[in-house]
Amino acid sequence: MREYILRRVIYAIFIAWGVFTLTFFLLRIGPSSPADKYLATLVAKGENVEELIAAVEARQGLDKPLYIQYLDYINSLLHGDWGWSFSTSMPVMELIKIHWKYSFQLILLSMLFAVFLGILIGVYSAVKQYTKADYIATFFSFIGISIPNFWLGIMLILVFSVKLGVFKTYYDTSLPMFSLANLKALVLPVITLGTGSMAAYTRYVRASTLENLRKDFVRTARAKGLPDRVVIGKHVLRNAMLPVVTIIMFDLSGVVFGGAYLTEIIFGIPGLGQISFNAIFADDYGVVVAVTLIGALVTLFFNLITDIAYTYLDPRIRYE
Amino acid sequence: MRLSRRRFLRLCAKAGALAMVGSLGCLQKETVPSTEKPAIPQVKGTFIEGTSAGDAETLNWIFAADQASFSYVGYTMDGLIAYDNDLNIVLRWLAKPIEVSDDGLVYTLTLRDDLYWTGGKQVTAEDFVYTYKNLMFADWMPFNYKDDYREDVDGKREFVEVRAVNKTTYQFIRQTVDPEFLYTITDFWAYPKHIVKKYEGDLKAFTQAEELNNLSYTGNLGPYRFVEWVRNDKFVLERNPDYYLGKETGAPYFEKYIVKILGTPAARHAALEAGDITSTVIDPLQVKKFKEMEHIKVYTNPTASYTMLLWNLRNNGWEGFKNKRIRQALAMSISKDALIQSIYLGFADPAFSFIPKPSPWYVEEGLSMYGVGGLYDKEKASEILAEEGYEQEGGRILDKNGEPLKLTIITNSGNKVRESICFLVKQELSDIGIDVELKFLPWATELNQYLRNKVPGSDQPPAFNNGPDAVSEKPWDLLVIGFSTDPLAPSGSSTFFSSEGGLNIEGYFNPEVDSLFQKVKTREALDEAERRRIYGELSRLLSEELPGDFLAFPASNVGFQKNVMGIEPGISMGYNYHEWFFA
Amino acid sequence: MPLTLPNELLSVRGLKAYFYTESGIVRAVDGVSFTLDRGECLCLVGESGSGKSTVALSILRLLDSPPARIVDGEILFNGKNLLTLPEKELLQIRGGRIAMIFQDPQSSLNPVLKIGDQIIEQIIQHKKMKKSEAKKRAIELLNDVGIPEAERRVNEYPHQFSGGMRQRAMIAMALSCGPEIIIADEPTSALDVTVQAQILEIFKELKDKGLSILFITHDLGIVAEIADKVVVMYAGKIMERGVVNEIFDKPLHPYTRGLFECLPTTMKAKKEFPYIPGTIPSMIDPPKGCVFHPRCRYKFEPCDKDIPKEYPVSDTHTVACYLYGGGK
Amino acid sequence: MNRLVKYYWKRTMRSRLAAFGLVYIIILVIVAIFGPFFTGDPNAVNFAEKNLPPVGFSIEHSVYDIKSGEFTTVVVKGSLKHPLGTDDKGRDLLAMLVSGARVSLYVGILATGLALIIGSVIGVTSAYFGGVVDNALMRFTDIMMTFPFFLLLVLIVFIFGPSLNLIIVVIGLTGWTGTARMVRSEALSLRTREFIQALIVLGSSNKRIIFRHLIPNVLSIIIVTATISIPGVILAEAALSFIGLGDPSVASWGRILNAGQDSLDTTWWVAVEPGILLFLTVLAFNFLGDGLRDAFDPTK
Repeated sequence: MREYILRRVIYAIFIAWGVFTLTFFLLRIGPSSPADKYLATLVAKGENVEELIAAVEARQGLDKPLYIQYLDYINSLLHGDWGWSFSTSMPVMELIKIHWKYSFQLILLSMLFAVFLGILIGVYSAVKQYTKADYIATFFSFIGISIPNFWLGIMLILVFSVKLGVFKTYYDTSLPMFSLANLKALVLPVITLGTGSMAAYTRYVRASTLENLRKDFVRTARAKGLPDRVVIGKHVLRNAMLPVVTIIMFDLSGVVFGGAYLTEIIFGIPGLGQISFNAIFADDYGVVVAVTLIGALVTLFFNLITDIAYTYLDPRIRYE
Repeated sequence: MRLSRRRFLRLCAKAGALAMVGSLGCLQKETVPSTEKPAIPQVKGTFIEGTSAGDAETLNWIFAADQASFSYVGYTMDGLIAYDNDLNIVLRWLAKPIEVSDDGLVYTLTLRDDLYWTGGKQVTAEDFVYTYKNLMFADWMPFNYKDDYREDVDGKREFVEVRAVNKTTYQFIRQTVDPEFLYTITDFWAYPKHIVKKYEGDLKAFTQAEELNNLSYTGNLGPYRFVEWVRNDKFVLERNPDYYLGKETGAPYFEKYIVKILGTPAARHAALEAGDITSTVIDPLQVKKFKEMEHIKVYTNPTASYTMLLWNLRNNGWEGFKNKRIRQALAMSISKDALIQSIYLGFADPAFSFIPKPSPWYVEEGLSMYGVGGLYDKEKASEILAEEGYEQEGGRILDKNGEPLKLTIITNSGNKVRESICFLVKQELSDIGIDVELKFLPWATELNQYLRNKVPGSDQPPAFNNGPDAVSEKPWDLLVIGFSTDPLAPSGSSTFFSSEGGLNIEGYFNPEVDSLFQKVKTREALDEAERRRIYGELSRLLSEELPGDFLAFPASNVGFQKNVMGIEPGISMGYNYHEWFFA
Repeated sequence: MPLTLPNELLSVRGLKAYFYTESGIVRAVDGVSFTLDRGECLCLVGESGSGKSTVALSILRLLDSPPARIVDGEILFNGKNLLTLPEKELLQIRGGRIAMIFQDPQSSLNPVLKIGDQIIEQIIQHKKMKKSEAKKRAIELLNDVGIPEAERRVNEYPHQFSGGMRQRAMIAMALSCGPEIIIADEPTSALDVTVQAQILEIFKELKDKGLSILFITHDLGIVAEIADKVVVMYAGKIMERGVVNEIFDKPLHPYTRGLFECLPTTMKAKKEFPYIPGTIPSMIDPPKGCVFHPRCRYKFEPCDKDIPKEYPVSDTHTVACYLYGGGK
Repeated sequence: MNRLVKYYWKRTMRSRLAAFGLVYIIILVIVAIFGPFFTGDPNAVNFAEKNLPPVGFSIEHSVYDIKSGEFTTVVVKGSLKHPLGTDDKGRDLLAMLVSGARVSLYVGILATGLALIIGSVIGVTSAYFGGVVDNALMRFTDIMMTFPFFLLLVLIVFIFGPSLNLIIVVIGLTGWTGTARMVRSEALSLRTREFIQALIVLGSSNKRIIFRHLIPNVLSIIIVTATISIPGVILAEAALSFIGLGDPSVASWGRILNAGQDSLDTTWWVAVEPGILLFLTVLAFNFLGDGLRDAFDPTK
């Protein structure tokens, strides 16, 4: 097992290097430069425009040959230096350190919301297959999957914040992380971000549960006199969760960099998603590379966790 | 609202040169109803200013180029002067008005003696002189506005001289006359010499210096003190109890001042309506709704930025533009009233030149007002076109080759107002038989492929004005773009319209215009009446010459919760914001 | 209160269990009655698809509903009708007083739970026992059914067990709460022949200890070894029943006889590979009259008209065939 | 073959939701193809008719007079000339939505098609050749899977400028990984089947085996994947438009929605109408996809 993990870690480093290299060159071959956004503002007397652009590029180290920049970058990364974010005026790592928690709490709560409700409704729907409750759950899960989450977010704000005044129209970062007020502030964002996933999980859990309900060991468990609660909660669910775990983990990276960003924009949550997309628009290369790299590492980490979790969830699986 | 309270009008003119600008001033003066009993200011509450214009880039202001950065710093440091709603100078850090020598070459500034940095060290003339000479003018420092402090001496660009006279007095000494230099020298703050000295020469250290990035040195220099800056979220300030202007009055009156960034205009409007923020800019379509709200007060202010329709006068534009009469014919076909009503919903003034109405240099007399009244006449326009050899055939104008004329209009994508203007221009020009194709381009693409130009075949680096023979990589005919002007120093617009102008994108070359712009920087122009005459002449000339079609000076609308007191609406609304308070 | 004889432990009466499918009603069990006495081993014999498993599942109400539904009949256990018993009481009987063993130990054990835990949870469900005690008991049980190193094995997962050991574990599980009846649904058919014998040995021992066993199988060899009584089913109906010797010595029903002819031991005597011609009929649309008549060598006039009753041949032996009664 | 199609058709249509989805999609496709011939030019601007509400609704139009500080207000009613109303430039929303349907379907189908082709080829090749080829292709797939998809999409579109075709290509080039893996595992299990073994022994060419035998056999997965990928792609394009990275020269539903979302409380229909269409279309594809999946699932 230890050897397996070691191998996976080495593999992850290889993948991360691939992602890093791809991002780095992607950014550099594009037509836009960090100086562009200054152009509008730099111009005073015509003849100095190019000189000033050169100054900006020199300040950001963009004047060196590409391969030197690349090697320098790798070198400083290896020394733990992630560089300076010129669009926010702070070290890249510190920027990420401050902002990851806003995304994290949003994603964590959304995932909890999605996983918990998804499993609950999915299992219920499967157990009550072909009943009215099942049809309703199925129908709503389709709606949940299909509704664009940015659209849902706007509608929620319009109804609950503006018209009904139940929630604030934006997320307040000054709330203590572990407080009821913070939880309340996250209700709408969590629903916005979590609904799609929740609905998707409902579908998967339902299908998986249905499949497992037909299995022989479920009959055995019933024959043992176990109440339905135990039969479904323990025997069916544990087996039904196996394929779902992969899907949830796979979904996670999509949520982090797709849904979470849109949700953060709509609700004004200064999470990593918003930071990274603003960095893209501001040509803040250091942040873009760092976020992509970290995103890749997190994905790889979750993949590893998933695989390890499997050995606990499913004792039949062993890695050498 | 941003920047308006301070002397960054000029900076702003640059900041907004190509980008879009916030709000600056006011066309029509509203008076605060005096029937209400004036309330007594008390220190209380948190003022939350909502914006969706984007976050600042740095508080280490010497590197700043964006409005938000200057605005953020401005809350903690007043600067030398401010302007009131009549654009008169209001002293802030200065103890008395700036003295200009009779020959217009020496500018003397005297600081108050009760200004100090955090820690109690007095702010001295030496701090300013050091900031200029050792930082801004230094080779190692990529200060973006260096050229504002240079002058042409014997064909070379040289920095002006700065020197300290005594503890509170310092001087700028020029070798050439530039009456508007007056408005440049009050643009910036200073760094405390005793802190920044150790970073001198080390760009990386200066960039990353903690005390410069968290404004911990601002002492009693501004109404608020820096507390926290959560990127892309909020900039938090607290009341500065030591504020030098508050010694007698107790100002400022807000416990906290927060700039809150809201991702979208929709979120901004919703937050104001729900009372989650104190003030924000309101889009034209929403103004009526907000004006009707009980708890909201909306102020309508003008701006000094204007939208222009440029014709490509360079060799890869339609050759017809080189003919002034055709330019006039086109301008006659585009109704400024329709534009203002349809797109700005009335919240704009028609523009005929680069000087806005509130400017002291504004002259209305003799302006050619194309696009309104009698000079909005499509039939006449068609006649002129026909006279100049562009006949209509089957409702379409034919170009020199006998093909139906098709012009390409470009603008940067994402700016909804400019996109709408493109559509309107298309609609208007189709009435006189000109077909227009729309192209909305990302900013970088527009800049690099359409705006920057060079002489074909040469190895010039592309720039915005590489002379009359230069053309852009890709052809265009019409361009909708926002320009900004400094109502106090309109000569800055020479960058757009003079032969040597660095932003003369359109390729307009007129010696008469060049000489008028040069006249502003002469000894004669020290006389204000003379300067007004020159500007009047310039305005008239450009309104008739039409290097581009000046379209409109948009107004901006700012909404406040009704309990904010002390607001003086006008061109510089917010110049006295330290006196605002909650009822 | 229905009448029950003192020795009668389980009595199935007129059981009808149908599957309601899209293509129609499958009459999987159509009027089956039999009794299981204390200490007795009753074998339910028939081809696959004859409805034997459905009978077994009906007893503990384990049929999936929908699509299955028990439409008629009663199942009396110690005089109580299991079919109408409240859920709570039923749970106590399932696994507690009546235990069940299934055909395929591979799929009948939960793959993600330890063998021990699967036994323990049943013990805890029925007996007031601490987990540690229950575990001890589980180890004992595993020992009893012949699993070596039970201490260690108790913590293993099903996939780590061989087929035979899994079935032993299933048996241990069934025995864990001291049931009165064990229902074994083809417990050996998924196993190797050598293992089959071992498992069968265990069943014999259980029988000797006085447990009542309802043993479902299609293997007449096993029946010979273990059964006290035999009930032969075909297409959801009982064809013949009797004490084991009677059936083996004198199989009367043409179907039973067919089954015997297919036995490997009897096969040797003949040259050709024996089989019962035709296939088991559709239970959606069963043949009129005797369900076996389309495949019957002896069918005559009344066979395709009316359903034959069970005609007694002796006190303990009955046959549902017009050859042995029904007039004419 | 025909019978097989019939069989799956029957199985798919067993689900009423799938049938609804199919009918909706067919109508949408017909509207997208032929609609623009009836609805007129979606780019025809007419500022005199801007911000007209849909039929049955009315709205106040106000214009400010900067000299007097007063509003001039008129009540405007929706008319049959523009049954779904107009936008702030007076463009007919019905025409825009119809041409937007074309765009959305174009993006959805093309990008999905591209992703499926790449994914299938890689998956089948990987499974068929095994060994080094398999290893290399799957490692590459891993790198692509690890890339934060939406971030990459935004990055590329921002760097190279938002054009519809670029968006399609980028989605296609990045969205194939899931398909590749699924196809690979399906093909792996097919490869071991007798008829493929037989073909190998008989000396059929690799190309022939892959294209004539393996791919048709994994077609069912591909069909299902396509149906459930299309709405994802349509949503991705809408999300890009939402953050201002849609192709500015094309009025996709996402672009219309983006243009209207700032004025939801006044000219609500501009954002609501494309939102509903977007939602219904995605829903229809999901219904159909689910029905197809069930139909192809042999255990059902």
